[in-house]
Amino acid sequence: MLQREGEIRNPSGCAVTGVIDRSGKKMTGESMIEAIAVMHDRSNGLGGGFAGYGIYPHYKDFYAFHLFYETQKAQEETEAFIRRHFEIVYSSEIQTRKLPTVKNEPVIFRYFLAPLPRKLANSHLDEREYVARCVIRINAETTGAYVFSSGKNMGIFKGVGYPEDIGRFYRLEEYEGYAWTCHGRYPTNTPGWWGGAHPFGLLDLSVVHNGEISSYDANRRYMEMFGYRCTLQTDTEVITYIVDYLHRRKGLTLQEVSRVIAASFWSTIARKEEPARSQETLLRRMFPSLLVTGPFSIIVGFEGGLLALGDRLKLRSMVCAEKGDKAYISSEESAIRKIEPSLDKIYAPAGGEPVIYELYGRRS
Amino acid sequence: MDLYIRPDYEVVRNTDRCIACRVCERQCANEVHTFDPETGKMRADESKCVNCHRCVSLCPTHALKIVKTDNTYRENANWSAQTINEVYRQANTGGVLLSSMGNPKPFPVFWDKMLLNASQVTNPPIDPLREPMETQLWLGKRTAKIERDEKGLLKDTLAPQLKLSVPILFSAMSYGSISYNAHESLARAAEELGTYYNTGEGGLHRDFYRYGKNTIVQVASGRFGVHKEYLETAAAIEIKMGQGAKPGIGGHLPGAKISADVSETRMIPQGVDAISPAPHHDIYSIEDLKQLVDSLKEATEHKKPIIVKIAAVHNAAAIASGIARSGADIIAIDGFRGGTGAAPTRIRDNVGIPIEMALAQIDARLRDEGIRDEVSILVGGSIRSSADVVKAIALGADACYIGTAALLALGCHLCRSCHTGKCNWGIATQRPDLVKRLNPDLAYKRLVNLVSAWKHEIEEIMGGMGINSLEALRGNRLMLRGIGLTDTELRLLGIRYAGESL
Amino acid sequence: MKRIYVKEEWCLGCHLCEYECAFANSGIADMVKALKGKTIHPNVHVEDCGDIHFAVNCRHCKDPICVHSCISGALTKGEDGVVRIDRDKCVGCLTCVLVCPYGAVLPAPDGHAAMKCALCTDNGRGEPNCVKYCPNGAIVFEEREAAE
Amino acid sequence: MKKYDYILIGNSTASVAAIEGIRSVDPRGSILVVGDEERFVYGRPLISYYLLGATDERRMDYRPRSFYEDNGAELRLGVRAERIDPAAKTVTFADGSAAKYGRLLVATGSRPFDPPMEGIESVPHRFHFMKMADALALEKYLSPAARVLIVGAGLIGLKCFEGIADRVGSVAVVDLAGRVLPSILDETGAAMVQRKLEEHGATFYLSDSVARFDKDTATLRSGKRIEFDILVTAVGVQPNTELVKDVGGEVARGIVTDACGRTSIPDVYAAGDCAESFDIASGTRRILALLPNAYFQGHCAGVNMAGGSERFDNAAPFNAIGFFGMHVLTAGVYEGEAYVEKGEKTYKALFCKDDLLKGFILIDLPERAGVYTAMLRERIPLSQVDAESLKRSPGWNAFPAEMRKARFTKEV
Repeated sequence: MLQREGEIRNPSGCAVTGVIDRSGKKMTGESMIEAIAVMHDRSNGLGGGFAGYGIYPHYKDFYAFHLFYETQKAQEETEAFIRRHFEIVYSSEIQTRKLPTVKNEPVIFRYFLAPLPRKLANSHLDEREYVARCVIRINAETTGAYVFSSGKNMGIFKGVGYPEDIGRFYRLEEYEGYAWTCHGRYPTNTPGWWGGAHPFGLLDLSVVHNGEISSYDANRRYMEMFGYRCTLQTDTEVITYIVDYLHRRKGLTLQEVSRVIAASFWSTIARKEEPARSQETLLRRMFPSLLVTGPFSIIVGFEGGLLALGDRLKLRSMVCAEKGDKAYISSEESAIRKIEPSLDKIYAPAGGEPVIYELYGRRS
Repeated sequence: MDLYIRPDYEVVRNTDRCIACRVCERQCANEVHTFDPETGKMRADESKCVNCHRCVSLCPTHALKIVKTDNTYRENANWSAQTINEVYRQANTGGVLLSSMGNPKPFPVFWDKMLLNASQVTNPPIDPLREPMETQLWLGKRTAKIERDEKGLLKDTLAPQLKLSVPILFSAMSYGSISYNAHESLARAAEELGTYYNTGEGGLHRDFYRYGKNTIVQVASGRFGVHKEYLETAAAIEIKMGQGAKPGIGGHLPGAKISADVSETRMIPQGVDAISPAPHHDIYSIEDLKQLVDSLKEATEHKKPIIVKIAAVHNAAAIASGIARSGADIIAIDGFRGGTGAAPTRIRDNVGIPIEMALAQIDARLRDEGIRDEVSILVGGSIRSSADVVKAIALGADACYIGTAALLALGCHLCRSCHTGKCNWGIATQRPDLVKRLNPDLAYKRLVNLVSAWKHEIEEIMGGMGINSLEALRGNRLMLRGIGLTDTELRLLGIRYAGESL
Repeated sequence: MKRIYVKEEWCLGCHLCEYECAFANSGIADMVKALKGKTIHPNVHVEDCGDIHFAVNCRHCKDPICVHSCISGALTKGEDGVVRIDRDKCVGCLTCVLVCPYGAVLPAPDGHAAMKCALCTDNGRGEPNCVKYCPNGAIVFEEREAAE
Repeated sequence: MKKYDYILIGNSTASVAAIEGIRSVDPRGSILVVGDEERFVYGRPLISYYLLGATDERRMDYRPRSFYEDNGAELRLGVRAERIDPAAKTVTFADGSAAKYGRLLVATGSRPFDPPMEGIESVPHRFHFMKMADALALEKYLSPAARVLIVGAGLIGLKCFEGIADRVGSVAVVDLAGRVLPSILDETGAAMVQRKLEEHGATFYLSDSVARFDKDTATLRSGKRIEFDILVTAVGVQPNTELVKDVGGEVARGIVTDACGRTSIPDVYAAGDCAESFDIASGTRRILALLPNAYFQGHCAGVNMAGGSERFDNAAPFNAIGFFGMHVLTAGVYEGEAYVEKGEKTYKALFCKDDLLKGFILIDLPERAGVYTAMLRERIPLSQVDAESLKRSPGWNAFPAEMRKARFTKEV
C-alpha cells in the first residue's frame, strides 16, 4: 500500500518560479499561474502550490494560518488547540473554485491569529518561536490536521494537481502581492498529498524546491535536536527548518545561511580573500551538519524578499532575470519569457551562489 | 615440548622447492627453523611457531606454508581443541591466559549486516574524478554563540578543533607496546595524510616531538610519560578511561619490553613491569572526570581539544552523555573487537559490546538530549575497511580510529603474540634486531597508501550516494539498510531493513 | 648515475639479496632450478658484525681501480658508468680482486675469470634484483652526490 | 716537421693510460704514439695465457681496435725513437724522420737482461719471455717431446712454465735463489707454489745456477747437468732509460720522476717499466714493473701533460699471479709482526708495523683481498679498525661505522 508524506521520506523533482516587484507594487497571482503552466511537463499532476507576500494588508499584524482538515474531529481538536493559544481575529473557509482536475480536496480553513498574551508570557518564548512551536505541534500531533501556512501578511496555497489548476482552484488571480513563488511537483513515490505539496512554510518563510537532496537524514537528525519535527519527510520541509533555524533563531544573515546550506568547497574557500575565507570556514566549522548536498534549486520567500539558491555543483537549473523593478527566478527561462518577453537582464547564477531580491530599502 | 599441548600449526616445507638459503632461520625470532649441516636440509620445530608468516613471506622460493594441524582431539561440539588446550595451559601454569590483538571469536559483525545506498535517476551520482569530493572535517565542539564584531563579522567563538583531511586517525598504541620504528611510521604517515596518531599511554619519545601537530597524547591511569611539555606538544589530549579489548582492566607492559628508551619516555624504571591501574585513582565518578578535563584544559590554556576514550560497554550511551556534559570535546568509543598489545584472554573475548551498537546508541542519545554538538564522536575497535568507515559515519560517527588495520599495513600478520615481545615484523617488540625489520621509510608509505586508498574508496562511495562532503554523510542513516538483522538490532541501529524504500 | 647503496641501519642480514643476485645471474627462469643444491656465487655479499649487517656490491667507482689494473682490458667502464667484465677477455689473474677496496670483484666459481655486479644490466632484469627483492628497503638504487 | 701537442714513446699500458689521462683533460690536442712493436697494443702479461690457451691474439687486445681513432691519436708502429732534443723539443726516429712535441712521454719499458753466461751463444734455441714476439717464437719450437730449461724462477720464468707445461715434455727451472718467486713470497708461500708447480711437472734446481752452456746441455755450479732443447732466460730486466739519460735527464735505476710523472727535463714525462716510483710500503724509490703501476703512472703523467692536476703518490707493489688454478695475491713488504693462518691448501700472512698493514701474502684466499690492499695503499691505521676481525677476514665490517658511512653512502 502506498504511504503518504510523513509516513515515508518523499523526494521529488519539480519546477519552481518566483517574481518580486522590488518597488512593492502589487501583482495578482495570474502571472505566476501563466508562468508555471509553461513548465507543465516538469510536474506530474501530483502537487502544485503558490506563496504570495503582501496579500493580507488588512490583517498584516496577525498570523495567517492556512489549515487542511481531513476530518471534522481533526478540525474540532485543532480549533480547540488554537483557541487555547491564540485569539482568533478572523476565521473562514478559504474560497475555492471547483475544477474537474482538482479532486479530493480537504476542508481548507484560514485563521488570522494573535497569540494570547498571557500564554505567550508564561511560555518565556519569543513570539515567533511560540507560534512556530504551536504549528509544529499541530502538524506532529494532530492526525488529519495540517497547518500549511503560518506567516504574517503572506499565504501559501497548495494542493494535489497541476500547479496552474491549483492556482485557479484557489482563485489566485484575486489576490495581490508584491512577491510570488510557485511550484509544480513531480514526486517519485507517493500519490501526493495536499499537505505534502509545496511551498512548505513556517511563519513567513516559504520554500519551493526542485531537487532531491542526498544529505537529508544528516540534516533532519540534526534539526530535530532543536525542536523541529520533520513530519513530512520532504526536502522542502527540512530546508525550511534549516533556514528558519539559522536565520531566525541563530541570527545569521541569508547570505550566511546560504554559505552553510550550499557551502563553498574547502578548496574554493582557500582561494578566497579575507574576510570571506575565515567567515566561510567558521560557518562550515559551526554548522557542518547543515550542509545540503545533492541537487536542489530553491526559492525562499520571506517577508520583503526572495532568495534563490542552487546546490554547489549546480545540479538543477535555475535562471534569474530582471525587468525594471521586477525580478524573476525560474527553473526555466521559458516561464519568465512567457510573462515578460523583453528582459533587462537574464543570467544563470553559479551553483551555491545566493541571489537575493528584496524590496528597495530593506536589508536582510 | 609440552606433554599435553600439541602445536596448533605445522610448518610445511616443500623440499622440492627449498634451496636451504636459511632466510627462514635467520628471520625467525622464535627459532623454529634450523639448518642441519649433515643433511644440508632445513628443519622446523613447530612447537615454537606462532604463525606470524615472516618465514612464509620471505621464503624466496615459496617453499613454506603454515597450516593448522589436523591432529585432533575426539570431536566435541562443546569442548573445542582450543578450549581444551587452554585448560591444559592453565593447569600447567596456574596463570591468567594472555592474548593480543582483537577478539577473534565469531561474534556478529554488524558492519557486514549493513548495506549502503546509491543514487539512481532522481538524483545524480557524483564522479569524484570530475567533481570535488570533500573528506576534510573538524573534530571538537560545534556549539558556538553567534557573536559579531563592530563590522558585523562573525567572531570565532568555537572551542579548539582538530582539522583532518580524512576521517581516519591512527588509534592509541604506546611506545613500548610497539616499536620506535612503528611509532615513527605512524607519526610520519599522520603528518603526510593530514591526520593524527595517538601515543597511547607510553609517553612521547623526544624524537617525535616534531610531529606534535599530528599527535594526540594520552593521559591514562598509569600517567606514564605525562608532563607539561608532553601535553603542550600535542594537538589534542586523550584521557583513556577504557579500552575495547579489555574494558575494566588496566595495562601491563612486561619489563622485557621496557628498554632504556622506553623507560625514559615513560618516566619509569628500566626492565620493571609497567602496570597501569584499572581505574584512574583520581576518577571514581563523572564529576571527577570533569575535574581532570578541566585540569588538562587549564594546563594547556584551553588551546587543545580534550578527548575522553571509553570502552563500549552496556551503559555506553549514558556514560557518553555524562562525558558530553563534562567539557570534553571529543568522545572516543572503542568496541569490543578492538586490539591490544596484551590482555587477559577471558576479558578480551567476553567483555564489552560491538562498536556498531554503541555508536548508534550514543549518537541517538546525544541527539535526543540535544547535545550532539557538544562532542565529536570517534569510533574504533575493528574498523577494517573504507566501507566500515562510511557505515560508521552514516551511523553518526565523526571519524574512525584504526589500529589493527594500520598494523596490518605495517606488516602485522595478526599472529596475536604481541605480548611475547618477539614480533618478527618489528612492530610489537623492543629487540633492536627485530625493531630494525620495520623500515619507516617503507612502512610509513604503506600507511599513507592504505589511508589514501580508503579515502579514494570513501569518495567513490559518497559520490555514488550523491554526497560530496563527509558532513552530509554524518548521521545520515537513511543511507544504511540492514540485512540479516532482527527488529531489535534494526531499532538499536536506527536503520531500516534492506528493501524498505526511502 | 644511479648506483646501488646499502642502508646499513635497515639491513637485516637475511642474505636474500645474495640468493636473488645468484638467481638473477643464473640465466635460469626458475629460482629453485637455478639454486637448489648449489653453492651460490652472488655478486653481492652481506657482511655481518653482530647486529650490524650490510650488503656490499660493486660501487661502480668513478675512477675504477679494477679497470685501471686489469691486465687484459676485460674490465671496462661503459658510457652508462657501469663497470663490466668481459669474460671472454678475462684470463682470471684476479688483479681486480686484489685491488678492489670493497671486495666487490670476486673470483668466478670456475676459477677462470673474475665476476662482478653489472647492476643487472647484463641479465635481462632491467633493475638490480637485490634492490627489488630486499624486504626492508635496505638496498636502494639511486643517484647520490659524490663523496669528498 | 710536424708538431704534436703530445708525443708518447712506447705503445703499451703506460701509453694507453696516458692517452686516457690526456683526453680526460684535453679532448682535442694532437697526439702521436710510436711503438717499436709491430703489434696492436696488448697486455704484456697475457703472453703466458696465450701459450696456455686461455686467450688468443684477438682477445689479447688491451683496448678496442678503434681506441686510437676514437681518441684522436696518431699511431705509428714499428718505429723506434732514437733521441730527443729537449731544446728544440723534437724526437728523432730510427728511420731518420723527426717530429716536434709540446709534451713528451717516455714510456719505453724495459728489456731482458741476461748476465754473462758462458757458452750461451752455443745454444741454438734460446728465448726471452717478455713480448708477444717472444711467445710466438717460442711457440714454434714447443713439442710434446721438447725439454725446456728455464733460467729464473721469478714471475716471468714461472708464468712461462705455466704457459708451456702441458705443451712440452719436461721443464727444468734453475734459480740462484733458494726459493721460487723470491721477490714476492716468503718461504712458506714459495714452498706451496713450488709444490704446485712440481705437481705439474717442473723440476727445480734452486740455490744453483748455470755455470756453462754447451749447445743442448747446461752444467750447473752444483755439477748437475741438464739436457734441454729449448732455453728460456728470465733472469732480469733492464729499464730503457737511454732517451732521457743521453740528454742529461736524471736517471737512477730507472728514470726519476716526481709524483706528477715529470722527469728532470722540462716537458718530458716518464711512466711505466722504465720509470721509478716511490714505493710506500718499502719507503724507497724503485721500479715497480707491474702493469697496474704502469697504468697509474701513465694516467697521472697524461693528466699532467694536458695541464690537469693528478698525483700518483701511493705506489706499492702488488701482484696477482696464478698457477694452474692456484691464486697467489701479494702486496707490500714483509716486515713487522706477522699474522699467519696456514691451511692445508691456503696460506695467509699479514705483516703489520707502525700501526699499518705493510704487506700480505694470500694463497688461494682471494675473496675481498682488496680490502687489505686498501688498508695498505690508503695507509689506514690498524688502530682505527677492528684489527683482529680484519686479520681473520677482510671486510668492511671491521671498519667503524663512520668510515663505512663515508665510503658507502655516497658516490665514490
